[in-house]
Amino acid sequence: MLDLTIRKRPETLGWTAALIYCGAVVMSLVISAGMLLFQGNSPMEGLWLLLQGAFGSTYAIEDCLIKAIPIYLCSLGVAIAFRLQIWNIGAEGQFAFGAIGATWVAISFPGHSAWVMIPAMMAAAFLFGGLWGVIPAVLKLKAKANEIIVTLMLNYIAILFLDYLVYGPWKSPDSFGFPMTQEFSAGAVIGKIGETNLNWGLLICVLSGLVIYVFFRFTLMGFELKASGENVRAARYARLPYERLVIISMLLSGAFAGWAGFVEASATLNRLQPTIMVGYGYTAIVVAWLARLNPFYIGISSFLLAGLRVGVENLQLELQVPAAFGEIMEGLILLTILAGTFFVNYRFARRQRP
Amino acid sequence: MTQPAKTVIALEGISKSFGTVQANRDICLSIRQGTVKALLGENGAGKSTLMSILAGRLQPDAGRIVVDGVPRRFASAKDAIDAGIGMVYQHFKLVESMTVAENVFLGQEGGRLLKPREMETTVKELAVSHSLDIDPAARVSDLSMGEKQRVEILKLLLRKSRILIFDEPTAVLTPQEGDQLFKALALMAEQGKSIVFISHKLGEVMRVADEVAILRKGEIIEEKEIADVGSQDDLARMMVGRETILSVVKDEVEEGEVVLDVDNLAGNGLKGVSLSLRRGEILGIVGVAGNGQKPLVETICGLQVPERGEISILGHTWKSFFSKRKNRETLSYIPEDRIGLATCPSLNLSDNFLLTTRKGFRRGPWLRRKRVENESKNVVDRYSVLPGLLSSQARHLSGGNLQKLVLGREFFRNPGLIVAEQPTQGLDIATAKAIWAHLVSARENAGILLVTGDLNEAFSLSDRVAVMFEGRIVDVFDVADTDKRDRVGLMMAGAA
Amino acid sequence: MTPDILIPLLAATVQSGTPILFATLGAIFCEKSGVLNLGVEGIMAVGALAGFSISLATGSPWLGFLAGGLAGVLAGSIHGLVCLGFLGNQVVSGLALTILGVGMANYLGTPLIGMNAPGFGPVDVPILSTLPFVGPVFFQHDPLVFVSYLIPVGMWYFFRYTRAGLRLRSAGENPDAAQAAGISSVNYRWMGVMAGGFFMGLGGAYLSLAYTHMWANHLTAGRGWIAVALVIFAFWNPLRAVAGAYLFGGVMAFQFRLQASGTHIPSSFLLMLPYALTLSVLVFSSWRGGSSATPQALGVNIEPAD
Amino acid sequence: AEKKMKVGFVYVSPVGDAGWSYAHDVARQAIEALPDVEVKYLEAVNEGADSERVFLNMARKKYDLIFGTSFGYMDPMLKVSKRFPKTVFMHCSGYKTSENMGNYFGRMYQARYLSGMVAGSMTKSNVLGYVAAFPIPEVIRGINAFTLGVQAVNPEAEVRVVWTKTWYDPAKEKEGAKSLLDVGADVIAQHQDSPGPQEAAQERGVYSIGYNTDMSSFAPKSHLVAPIWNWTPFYMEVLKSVKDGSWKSASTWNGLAEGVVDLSPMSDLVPADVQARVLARRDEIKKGGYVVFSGPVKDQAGTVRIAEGAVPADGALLGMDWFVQGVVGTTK
Ligand SMILES: Nc1ncnc2c1ncn2[C@@H]1O[C@H](COP(=O)(O)OP(=O)(O)OP(=O)(O)O)[C@@H](O)[C@H]1O
Ligand SMILES: [Mg+2]
Ligand SMILES: [Mg+2]
Repeated sequence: MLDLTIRKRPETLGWTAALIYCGAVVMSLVISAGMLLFQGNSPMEGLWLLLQGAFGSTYAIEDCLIKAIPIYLCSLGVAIAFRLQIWNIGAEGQFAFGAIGATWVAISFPGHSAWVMIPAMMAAAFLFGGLWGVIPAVLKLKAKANEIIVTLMLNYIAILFLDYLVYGPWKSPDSFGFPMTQEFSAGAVIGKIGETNLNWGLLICVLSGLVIYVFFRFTLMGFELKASGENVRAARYARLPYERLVIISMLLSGAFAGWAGFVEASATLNRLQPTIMVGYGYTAIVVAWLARLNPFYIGISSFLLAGLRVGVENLQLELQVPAAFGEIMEGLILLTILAGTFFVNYRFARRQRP
Repeated sequence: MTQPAKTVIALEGISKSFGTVQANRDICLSIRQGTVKALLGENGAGKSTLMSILAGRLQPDAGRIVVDGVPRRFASAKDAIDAGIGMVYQHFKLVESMTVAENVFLGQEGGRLLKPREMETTVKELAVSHSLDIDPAARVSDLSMGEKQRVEILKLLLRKSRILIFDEPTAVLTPQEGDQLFKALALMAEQGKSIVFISHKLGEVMRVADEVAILRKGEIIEEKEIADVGSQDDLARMMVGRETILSVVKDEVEEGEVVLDVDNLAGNGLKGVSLSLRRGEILGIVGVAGNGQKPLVETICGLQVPERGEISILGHTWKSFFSKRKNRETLSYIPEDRIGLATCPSLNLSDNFLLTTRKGFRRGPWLRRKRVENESKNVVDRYSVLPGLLSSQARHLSGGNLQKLVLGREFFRNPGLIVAEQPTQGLDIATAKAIWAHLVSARENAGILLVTGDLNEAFSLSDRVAVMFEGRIVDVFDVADTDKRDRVGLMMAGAA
Repeated sequence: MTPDILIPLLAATVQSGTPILFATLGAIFCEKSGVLNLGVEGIMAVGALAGFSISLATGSPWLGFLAGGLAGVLAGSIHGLVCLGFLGNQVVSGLALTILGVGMANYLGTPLIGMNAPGFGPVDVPILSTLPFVGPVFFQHDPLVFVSYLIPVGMWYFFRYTRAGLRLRSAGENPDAAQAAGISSVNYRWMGVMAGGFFMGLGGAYLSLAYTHMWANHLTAGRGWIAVALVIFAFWNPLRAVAGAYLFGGVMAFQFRLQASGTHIPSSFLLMLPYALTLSVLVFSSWRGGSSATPQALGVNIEPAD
Repeated sequence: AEKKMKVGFVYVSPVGDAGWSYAHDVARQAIEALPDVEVKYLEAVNEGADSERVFLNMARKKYDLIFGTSFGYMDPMLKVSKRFPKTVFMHCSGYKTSENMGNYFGRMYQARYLSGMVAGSMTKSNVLGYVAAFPIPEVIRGINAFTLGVQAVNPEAEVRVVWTKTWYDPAKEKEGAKSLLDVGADVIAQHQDSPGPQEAAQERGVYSIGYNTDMSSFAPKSHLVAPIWNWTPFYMEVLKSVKDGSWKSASTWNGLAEGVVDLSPMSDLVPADVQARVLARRDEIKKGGYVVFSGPVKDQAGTVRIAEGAVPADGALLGMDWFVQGVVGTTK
């Protein structure tokens, strides 16, 4: 009789891992294709439309990159907190506050050139998002309040506060009473890169990723953060400034999410309005985990996830399947990839029968 | 000896490997009724692995377990428990947030519904009848190590296990607790139970075991009746395969200025502790665990704030000493908990090396990676940390090698004050000797506070010995004072 | 406050706290076994759909309610399969389950929009409902509310006084120790995931069968997330969960009454109240100590012993 | 044969929601039945960046006519319209237009006014409840019109408002309705996409006014009437004009007269004389004989906002952000 045991793989896999993940994705695509077939659509056509919509043209790739920008920044942020084992579920709220900060600068000091406005808005978004992230850190350190619930609740509060601003004091006089701030002046809008549809937010992503890589690899504080995340007791033993590290990592975490809010407000909406909140903060958590908190992988997984969402749109439009179909596909893909991770980390071994 | 006792368990051809490490290789071992069998071997020899296989927690790659002449296969611990095998693991398997009674009954609850009252009475009765004092309603997290071990033993007693395995049971016990345990073991053996006993302390083995089996690199290299073993030295020789001497060579060192002065320290379980330590001196602190050693060490090392009293370290007050990183680097703390406190298990060796040491490794905010790597390589080589691959995670090191790494790291800074807590606990003879040698040579630049439960260690290393009892130091004496040395046991019990 | 304002307010508190209570209890049950479940929202959505459609098909709301629970078990099993079978990351699995569950419910539920399924209406508990104050507040609701009174107590009893409860807790605290004691921690985690899913599913079914009597896209509207938060608020204690759910529901009901009474406070701030108050109470009680109840192995998968 | 005309609809919520998007989709389905038209829709498209991408992609795919039915689509649509002059864009509920982008809306407030008359006639407590989604002009205007309708038949009555800040959370909206019932309301009106408030009213045995579509099936014992949308005729007209090339960018704001908005059939619970009076007023409005916001109209503070005899311009109505006298609540 076959007697199988599960063994941890001693080595990390290279290409085989990629193959396993591809297999996992294929598996979920097969299930989705089955659903398409059930609805009377051609599954092959459906999958083709999806690919076409996501990566089939320069436009499509541009679209994916644009959508990936806020996801990437939020995800980079939460990954920093996760590194320190702080479960920051609050990127959504920090995103909102970043957008609020940037908007505050944009509408309070209109008319300056982009060279002044953009850095000032970035600084404000960094601060607002970052400080909103510091609140749960302080409550965790001073009152031992669990950060998951604090960040979750702060998300709701942040979004309602944003609502208050755009429905109240910041409502533009010429918006006919609709909840939105006035349009940003030209200097407060992040421009497009050349002839493309892409905005310079992409550059912010690339630079942020690099900075974080360098920070963790080559700076002392980066090292201390990593070490404290691995073992809090050891951090105390080694007298690493744990409390300061928690504050700094949440500040950075919130700041990156805040930048995502800034880019969305400035580059894509050109103003602040409640519809800026579409849940990137939650998506970011999934992306960060899938990428194992590594900035480079975060880039890849946010791009792919954006691609899925953009591609599904094409499929929906052409085959007229409901929007929920896209959610189902996304959920399935995530779950099969997770299950696939098992085969990356473990293998089955045969045991001699005693 | 009359007739040899009946064999209750026979391990036949057991092999087990973890990845590329072969932990057990074709091991045959039999355990007989009413006997105490000691299992000896260096760190990483495969003792725990073998016993975990017997206890059903691990599955062998090859070989079989024969219980009362019947081959059995243990798919899980439950099968082993049902076969009457119980094990007290090296690292206790207790649910910290539950009560003693809940832990004892876990897996053996009887009915579907629990009766907490009855459970507690049963545990109490069981404890009393085996003279293992414990409060059945206490939470395990509040217990001392010795008490936790009692809980583990009670688990086995409740299950009426016939074969009891103890993996380094005395490593965490004070001599008194150890004695108590040995009495209990003898009693159980008399009742016809079979006992397997893993230890690195050869004296203990000589005292309690009937038989001894020695493992080296996953194989049994020797099996003997204790009666046929001449002395501890013979045992040690069998174990490591070379000549070893149990005493430590200490050359004279000039005593220097006072590096640590504790004056009437109180609070956190301390009731007025005063001591002082000079450069070049080793001061041993002995006592039953839980008599204030922990708060004393943690306060001196800056993990707890002194409530009352004064501490001066290397000429600074406690407050000013710990407020500057530069000062702090002149203090080295070698904690008892190597994997949980002294290191980050999933960081690699050079990162762990960097954990407490900054000198020369930073330039502004930047880390000088190359330099860290070079220096940690040197230390790894000098302290013969094996395997010395810098990029491997600390969790993959065995306990002894981990301790050598910690020592190397801490001594790298040339500290002026060293606090070493149970530095050789759970280590095999060869490693322990190496550690001792490092400590002895480190005192040339430093004063060493050695907190240990091992009197032998305390007497062979220290210049003076302080005895702690109930948060006080009851006596400090020179090791040469043989009279006091004989009365240490009493002092530790508060009787002198 | 006069009784004629207070009594309806408290009654509304109980009503609006109930779906969250079911879900919170489910999440507690799951997390006590050591499995972090961020999929509550998705499981509730599936439960709500199953409850509604089965009630519609069979005409029996009780069958629907049960079906909601069973659908929750099914949805929870996906989480179990991924985390317990394939040792997948519990955070991602939960989030993915939320996406999948809500998507499924929306997808399959579209034809049900606008239909009326038999549901639950208020009934009075004999004698108890006639008690002054307590009667109208607690005993004049739909029968599922009365069911919800029993579950926390039952769960508390289960954890404390039953063998399975003890073992399930041990799987969440220290699965290795449990295994050494001959207990299959993985099996008890399965129990936690499935039974937890059952209660979350009931919470969903409560929404579609008792709280409203209709099917709608994304009927759960974030209540699953509130439940995730309230588990922590409750320090994993089913009895405290009641306090949490009612606090949240009560403040939500209260702020609506403030609005209805014509206050001039901006509605954004009023709508913040439930979140802000829950947060403050949590921070206060954590500060006073007592947050050490986290199951120690929560979120940590059981690795094969090798 | 002639090339098929491509028409696209973009909705902010799933169409199955029986509310706002559903009302538009009813018209889309009617268009779908026509020959030589290919019509597609995309649902649950977020306002902002996502909608911009969707409009872009539709335009790239050479759609001839695109309808976007949410206010937040306005700016993205405007941006895209400038890049794709050959595509006709129609935006619902906004105020911006371009060469090839028109906007349109319906004078729902007219029907709201009529429903207010029904509610005002049926109340006994003289307290009416209004469960409202977001304080945007469309909703505020509806509340005001409703209140004016109430006061037209019952000057004593007041309208109490709660904001849910949701379009679609039946449970929460129901809760909002209950709080209104607890302060004495005996008719519940609403501006949401769910019949949650209707249910709350029915459970307490009081009346309710629906919205979007005839909601009587959700609460047969409580539902009196609902102001409803009927987009089909207007959409057909736009389609025709685009097809024959006569389409011109414009702002269209149709009302009862054109049939874009209407009242659902009134329940038997409404007495015949009330029904007659309401229907008469409906005819008057249709014929232009009666204007809902005709002065004098005072705001909550008692200041006259619309002077005696004045008729406010559409622009003023479009940006309405104050409550008329008789409303209890805040527009913030
Ligand atoms: N779970 C595991 N995974 C990988 N390697 C392991 C595992 N458990 C033990 N090993 C390795 O197997 C070998 C034998 O380990 P074991 O714990 O049995 O040694 P030991 O004799 O009990 O040592 P010690 O005296 O230090 O307790 C060691 O090299 C150890 O690193
Ligand atoms: Mg061992
Ligand atoms: Mg790494």
